[in-house]
Amino acid sequence: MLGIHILLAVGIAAFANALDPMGIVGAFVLVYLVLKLGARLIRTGSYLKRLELGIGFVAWFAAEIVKASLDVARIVVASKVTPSPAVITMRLEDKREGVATLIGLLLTLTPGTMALDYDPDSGEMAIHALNATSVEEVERGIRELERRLLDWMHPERLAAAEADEVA
Amino acid sequence: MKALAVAPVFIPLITLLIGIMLRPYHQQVKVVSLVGAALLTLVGIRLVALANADVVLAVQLGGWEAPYGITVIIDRLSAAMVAITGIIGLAAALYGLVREGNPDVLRNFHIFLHGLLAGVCGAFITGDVFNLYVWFEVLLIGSFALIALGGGRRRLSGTMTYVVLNLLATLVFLLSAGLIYSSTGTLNMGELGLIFRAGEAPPAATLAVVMMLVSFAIKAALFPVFGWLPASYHVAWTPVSALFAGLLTKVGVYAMIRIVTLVWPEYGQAHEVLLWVACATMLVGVLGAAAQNEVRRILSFHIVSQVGYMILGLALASPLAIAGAVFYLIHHIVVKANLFFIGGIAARMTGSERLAAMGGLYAKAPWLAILFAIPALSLAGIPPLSGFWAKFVLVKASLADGFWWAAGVALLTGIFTLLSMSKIWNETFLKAHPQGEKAIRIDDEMRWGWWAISGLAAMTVLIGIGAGPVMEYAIAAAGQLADPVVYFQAITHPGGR
Amino acid sequence: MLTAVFAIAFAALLAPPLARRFDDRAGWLLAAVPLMAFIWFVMQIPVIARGEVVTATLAWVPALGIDVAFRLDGLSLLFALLISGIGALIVLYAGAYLSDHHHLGRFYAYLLIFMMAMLGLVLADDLIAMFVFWELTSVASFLLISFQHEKAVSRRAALQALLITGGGGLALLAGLVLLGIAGEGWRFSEIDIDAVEASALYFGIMVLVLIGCFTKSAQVPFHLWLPNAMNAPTPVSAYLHSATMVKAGVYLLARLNPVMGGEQGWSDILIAFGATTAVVGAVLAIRQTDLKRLLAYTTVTVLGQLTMLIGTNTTYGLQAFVLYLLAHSLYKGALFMAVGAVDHSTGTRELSRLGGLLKIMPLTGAAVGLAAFSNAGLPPFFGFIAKEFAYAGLIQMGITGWIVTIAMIVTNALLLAAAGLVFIRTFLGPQGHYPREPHEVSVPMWLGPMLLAVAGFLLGAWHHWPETWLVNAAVQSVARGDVDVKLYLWGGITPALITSLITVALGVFFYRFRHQVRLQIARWRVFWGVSGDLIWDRFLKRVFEFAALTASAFQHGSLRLHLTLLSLVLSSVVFISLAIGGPALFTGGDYAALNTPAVIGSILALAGASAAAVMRGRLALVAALGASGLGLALFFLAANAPDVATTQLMVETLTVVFLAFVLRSMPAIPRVADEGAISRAAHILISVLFGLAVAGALLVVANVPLAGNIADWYVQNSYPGGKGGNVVNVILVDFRAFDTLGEIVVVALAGLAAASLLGGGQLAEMTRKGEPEFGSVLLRQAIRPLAGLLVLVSLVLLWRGHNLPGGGFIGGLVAAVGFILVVLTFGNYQARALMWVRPTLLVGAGIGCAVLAGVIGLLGGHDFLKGLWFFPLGLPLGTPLLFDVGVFLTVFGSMMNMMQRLAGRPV
Amino acid sequence: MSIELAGAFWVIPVVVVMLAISGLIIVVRLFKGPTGPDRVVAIDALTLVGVAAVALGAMISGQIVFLDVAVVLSLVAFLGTVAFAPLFRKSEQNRRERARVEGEEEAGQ
Amino acid sequence: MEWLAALTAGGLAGIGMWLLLDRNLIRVVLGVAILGNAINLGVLASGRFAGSEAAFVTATTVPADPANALPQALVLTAIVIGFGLFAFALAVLKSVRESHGVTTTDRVTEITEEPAPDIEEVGLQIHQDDADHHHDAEEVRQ
Amino acid sequence: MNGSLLPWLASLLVLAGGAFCLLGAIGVLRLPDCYSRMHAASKAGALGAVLVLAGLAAASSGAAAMEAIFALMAVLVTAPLAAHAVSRAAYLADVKPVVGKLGNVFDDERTADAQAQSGQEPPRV
Ligand code: NA
Ligand code: NA
Repeated sequence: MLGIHILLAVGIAAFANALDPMGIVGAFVLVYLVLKLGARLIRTGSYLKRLELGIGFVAWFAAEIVKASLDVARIVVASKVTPSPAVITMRLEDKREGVATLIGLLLTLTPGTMALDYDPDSGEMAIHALNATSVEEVERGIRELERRLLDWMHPERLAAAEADEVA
Repeated sequence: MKALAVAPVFIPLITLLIGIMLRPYHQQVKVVSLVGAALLTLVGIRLVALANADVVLAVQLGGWEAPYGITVIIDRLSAAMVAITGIIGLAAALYGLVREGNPDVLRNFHIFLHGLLAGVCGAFITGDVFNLYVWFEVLLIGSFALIALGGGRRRLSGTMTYVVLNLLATLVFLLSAGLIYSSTGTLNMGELGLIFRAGEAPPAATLAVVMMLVSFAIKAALFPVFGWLPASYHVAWTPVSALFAGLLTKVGVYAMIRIVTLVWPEYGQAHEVLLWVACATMLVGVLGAAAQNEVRRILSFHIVSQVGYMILGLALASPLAIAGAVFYLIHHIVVKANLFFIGGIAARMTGSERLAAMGGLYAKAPWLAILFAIPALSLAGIPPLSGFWAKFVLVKASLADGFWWAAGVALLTGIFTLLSMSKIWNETFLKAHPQGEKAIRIDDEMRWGWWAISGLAAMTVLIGIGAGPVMEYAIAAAGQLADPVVYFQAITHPGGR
Repeated sequence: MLTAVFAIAFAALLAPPLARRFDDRAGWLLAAVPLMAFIWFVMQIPVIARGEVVTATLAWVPALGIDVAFRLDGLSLLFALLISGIGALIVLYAGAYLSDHHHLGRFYAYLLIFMMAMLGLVLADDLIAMFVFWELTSVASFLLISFQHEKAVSRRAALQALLITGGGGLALLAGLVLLGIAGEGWRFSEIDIDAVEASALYFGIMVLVLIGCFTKSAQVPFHLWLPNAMNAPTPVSAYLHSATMVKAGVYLLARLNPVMGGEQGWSDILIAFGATTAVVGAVLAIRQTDLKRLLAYTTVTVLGQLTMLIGTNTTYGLQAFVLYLLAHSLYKGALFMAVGAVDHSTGTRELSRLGGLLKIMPLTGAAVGLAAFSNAGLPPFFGFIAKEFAYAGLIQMGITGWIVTIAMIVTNALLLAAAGLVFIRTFLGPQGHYPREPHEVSVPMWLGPMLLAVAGFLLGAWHHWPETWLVNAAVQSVARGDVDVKLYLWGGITPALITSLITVALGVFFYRFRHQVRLQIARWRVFWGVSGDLIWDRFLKRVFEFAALTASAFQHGSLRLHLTLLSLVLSSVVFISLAIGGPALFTGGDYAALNTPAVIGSILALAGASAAAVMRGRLALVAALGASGLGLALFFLAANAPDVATTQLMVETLTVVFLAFVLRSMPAIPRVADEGAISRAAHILISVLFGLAVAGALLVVANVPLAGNIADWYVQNSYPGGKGGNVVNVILVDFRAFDTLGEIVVVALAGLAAASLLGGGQLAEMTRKGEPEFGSVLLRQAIRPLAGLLVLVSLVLLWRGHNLPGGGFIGGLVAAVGFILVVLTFGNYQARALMWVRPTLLVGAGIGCAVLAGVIGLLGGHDFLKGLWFFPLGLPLGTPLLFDVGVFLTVFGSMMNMMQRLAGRPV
Repeated sequence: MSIELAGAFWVIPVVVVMLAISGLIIVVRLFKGPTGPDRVVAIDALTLVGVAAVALGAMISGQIVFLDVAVVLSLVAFLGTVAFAPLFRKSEQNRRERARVEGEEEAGQ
Repeated sequence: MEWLAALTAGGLAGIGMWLLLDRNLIRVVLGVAILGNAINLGVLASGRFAGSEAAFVTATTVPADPANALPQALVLTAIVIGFGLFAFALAVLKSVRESHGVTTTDRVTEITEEPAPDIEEVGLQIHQDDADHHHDAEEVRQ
Repeated sequence: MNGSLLPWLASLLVLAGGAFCLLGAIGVLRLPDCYSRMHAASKAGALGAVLVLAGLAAASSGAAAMEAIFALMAVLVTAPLAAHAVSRAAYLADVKPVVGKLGNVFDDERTADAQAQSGQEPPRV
């Protein structure tokens, strides 16, 4: 579905003679709007949900990166702040290797944390934190990442959670 | 004709290719190798025949005119070198048909042999400086593979020295090729020659050429930069040493002859330096040999001293002297390779290559003795074998130009050569084997090698007895080198002869 | 003549099989060949005696003006007769003498080769052809002397003879070449005598030729090889070392006498050396107790006398020379053969054990008696006439002559005494004590001595025969002008006759008081000290010591020293070239402006390299190297060379990977510093010099404006001609594809060579799970798609390379990086399963594609590597693309091959 | 390739200087070490700065071909960095090994 | 920029030579690599750095001031060749270390100056390489 | 939107990229151990490169911009992977991280392991 979406976007961008990133992004948004409008008609609801979650995730993640980058910048530049690194482990919710890899890479990409190791049997990931004042703090950040990622990957999970809430 | 001009590279390449593809099938690789070498020899002979009819084969590869495209050009000298390369390759391939030993290593020998031959032939036929560098590298990597062949601590040690020193030399060559282009704006040898002969070469070009000659001198093992040769040649497997002894240093000599005759046809400063270098090379090499007590060490140092003769011819710069150098080149490749082959067979029969531990072959293997005597005497310049004519022409050329001391050195070197050869003869053949006759091993494992050494010995005799046509060829080749009008024409008028 | 020489050579080839077939009877067959030659020469006697010459020419090396030109004149004929005549007898004799030797065939062969060479030598008119035969006689002599090769003394003697005569031969070669140059011709008969005499080279020619002749003819101080050569079997001694080979030197002196003899120096030298040799030989001869050695030293004496006689250059002297030559050959040949017979029969040659053999060996004894008389110079033997003429010749010379005459008298007297020893001591008197029961020898063994001895007698008694038929013509060949030849036995009471009488008296005295004489001579210790083999041994020792010294200067076995020398030579060559060019070389450059990335790249490259130079940890080294390469890539990029920069990056990456895998099994480098301060300083100095040299050379060269318009041509023709927008790539796969072809062969061979060197043992060692360092789940998960991406990118790079940065090299390297990642993470097995074809096959296929791309042009009637294009569906396909695919495959396959070997864990 | 960069005349020099300083600082770390991984970190940082520099170069020269180099660099730099991993060794093991080799050296002299 | 290239190449060459002259083969091999880089730079400099853009053309346009493409092609060739040779040098280093146990050059070379061992010419002893045979055989089966 | 904003955005991105590169470099120099430095390198450094590439994408158009984005994504994929690989290898090689008050959770396990299987390789996952 995503493929069709992109294909459409590229095609429209090309049609509009704007085959560059901005053009494609614009076309992508355009297609999204069209799909959104016709969601009932052509039953693209679940796809759009995922797309929205994904975009949301990316946006959130980008913001996290910038935020944390500034943190790191502070540590690096400030002469007085001495970092307090730590190595901690935490058990992942989803032990599948693919998911763990994605989480590992993403948490490595966010400043402040870095995946050191992962044991697929126990589902434990060792993490190096650049400036950890408490284990909980680090864990909370990662849990959030994990949650958002899993939500994106399994929208039905989210639906179930909502259902729980309703219940 | 177009195919024939590239055949000297093409045939070994195809052979190499088939060898790589057939790698797991050891016997087939050997057959292919033999066929490839034989074909190369035939092509070489055909090229010589053409050259002898005063045809200079010149091809612009890819059809791109000189100096933009690469020129392949085969004149008398190149043709002769290709033919000799084929013959030595064939001899080595024959010798390499042995069955004893690790089959994988034997198979690899045949594969690398053709890699080496491709490089050597490429170097002989190219008319482009950078392309020459490339083919030098091909033969270099081929030689790296070959010298290490069979492994073992000792061989590896020699390989290390060989590799490191040759890498340095090759880098110098690369730099000088760059400098040639930088200072003359061309890589085409013919054009380079024209620029120099017209007196339009800037001093920087001279520097570049000098640097290039130094790198060739290292390859050719001239004084004082020959140290790598006797430090490594004696560790390789016999046919490998033989190939190296016969061909490799001669590629350096060939390149020196080619470049020097192109850019400096008249006797000058550079020649004077070369003359001194040649004499020192002859003397130091032959003295070094006299101090050795192992067959291949003696022979290795003799390579050095003999190269001195060829450079002497080049340095004298007269047509006769150049002819002498060319004749020497042809003669020496055959003779020196053969001596290494025979040394290997003798070592195998006696169980050692230390002179002290050898002996008894005169009685047990008189044919081997005769086969050794031929190249050994030829090397020492004993008539009527090939080496005599080579030496005679050089001595005559030196004396004719008044360089009596150079002639003296050449002759003195000759007597020392005779000393070394008779030392090997006495110790290996005449003397009884220290462990008694029973220690001498005679089987038919080496029967193919016998074909090789017999053939090469026959060539030595033929070149000697039939020196007339060969000398005529060499003189005509020197004429082409001294006055390379045809060479220039072939390059400046692509497609023409 | 040619036939005679070739027939003998042919007989030599036939000898071994014949000897195998017929044993010693083969000698009769083989002797027939020289005998026929002899007969032919005899038949030429009338022709030559008429003053004509017979010539025969076979072209040899026309390009150098050298032919096998034979010319039979009086001198040649004389020698030819001796060689073939005595030769035939010797062959017969040898068959009997060595009848039980299992290498008789080989012996015949050597003997006949020698005979052929000797015959050629005396017949050759061509200087060089003569020299060829000259050297052949040395070689044959070597083989004959060392015939009993199991004996160390034989080997030593053979070597000694070879080196001395061979060394002389080389001097002779130089002399002959100079003679040819000065005399404007390569024929003895055509040499321009006046030109030679006028030439500045005259002295040089003379010295060189004399060295050659003196070594061959055993003149002092080169005489020592001759007695040692007596280790050869007796037939050899009889033939080579008495009758023929040693006479080669004398022959050449005689042959050149007309050319060189015009100057006084020639005569003086010949007489001085000849006289000394004669005296030394005679004195040494009388000391000997071994019959054969005794004869050997008398031969030295005679050779000296012959030399001296040529030096006289007088009518009588030259006649004496010819006579004496003939006489000596006859009687010495006879004596040697007879001594051999005695040795063969009695088992000893010691004078003290011999005696009274005449009764047992009457025929041999008779021959010896006749020969000894001739040797002693008693009338009416031929030897007498010879001696007589010799005295006459010397006396003709005046004062010098008289002085030399005294030498002659003494030596002749000693010879006479020696002859007495041989005959009287051996055959007369009481029976000796023999190791074996003596008996008369077989026909072939006594026939030779007998015939020769009788000939000596007959020629003396009927001396007008040789005078008319032989001597006259020979003397004319030797003399510079015409000489009136007249032999006589009785010429009245002449000074010569008186001298002869004194000689005989002195000789008898010497014989009578031989013990006292010997004792007296033995006291001259100094004399023995300088004349013996000691000098030879010492000389050789010194030579070998010097050789060892030279060798050790280069054979130190230290890589560093080799490199130091190489580096210094390179630097100094550059510096000298720069110094010759002067400072002007460095000024007036047209430099492109600096740009910042280049500067940064430069700094990084240098910094990284310097770090590598001083750090000792493996990782630090590799990291520094990596940084350096990165800097270089930046520089390349700044120089607008994106393809080069990319290649550099790829190569640097692979360098780091390979280095890391090779170095992991190695410890940190223990010590970076050199041992001492001086060593360190030298190390730095050499490096700095080398760096300066490279920089200097580049500065100079970059200082000249770039000549030519090649670069422009490539840009202009890239699209129209090469159908590609990436000029660099078009050069690589089309304009200069031959370079690239060679290059991929290097890459292919490098992989195969590494594999061959490292063997396959370690290949299997690699774990199925890949390298432990890459065992991370995260890596395993992420690398698969990443590697896929890399392979994809590599294919794109390959495809677009003709127009944009990329191409076969870069593509192949990127693909290799992708696969190396797989190898590291999942191990070799998975990687190979993924690749489904072994790297070597890829390499082969790659070279195949490249070659095929070249051949297609050839098949189409174009040149090799001609680019041919066609556009199916608008796609630009062409042989250069195929070529690039070949490059891709080769590079990729070879990198994989290397990786598999280099990454293997140490055993 | 057309580049539209506002204030390019000062932005680019500033960034060039920034990258140059970054490079130099990283090289200092590369030299200092002290452990192997430290140097590898430096190499990693250096390649990333290199990617930035190449991109900047593309901007300066206006040549898209530079960007190709950046792509390749970013892809293969990974291998260039991780390949060092086999060279990491436990410090104790390192020390012992060095001692052994130095001992051998001395024994050999 | 030419002089910068010349000086850089010279500096690299000097450092390369310094490493080549080291007693340890590891550093010698690194020296080969660095020296190779130096020379490559030198060859590139031989074409001068006059051009203001990379040498890329299209069907219709030819850059006005392109860099000299010829030495670039040459250097590219040289880089790859140099890498092949370097890889072999590494193989030498590896096998020297494995068979000699040391990488000190003088100690490695001293063995070549020893008298030749009694040889069983053909002389190609079967060493660890025999696995290669199996390897090939296995590949034939595949 | 296309006309005037993008060049400014591009400048901003490029400047930010340069700044982050510098930041990463300083971090690599200043931070206490290799793990911390890796943070600086792989995050600040990667961010720097990514921002410069993004700036390039913004400044250019068409294929160039697309390629810049491709390069950007390549950096995003490989940078964390490299950081992980290197730090993990360092960890396996027993390079001790400098840790604050929270410490290293593996320390205790390590000690136990070492006692249990002395001389063997560290545990692998
Ligand atoms: Na010699
Ligand atoms: Na000689």
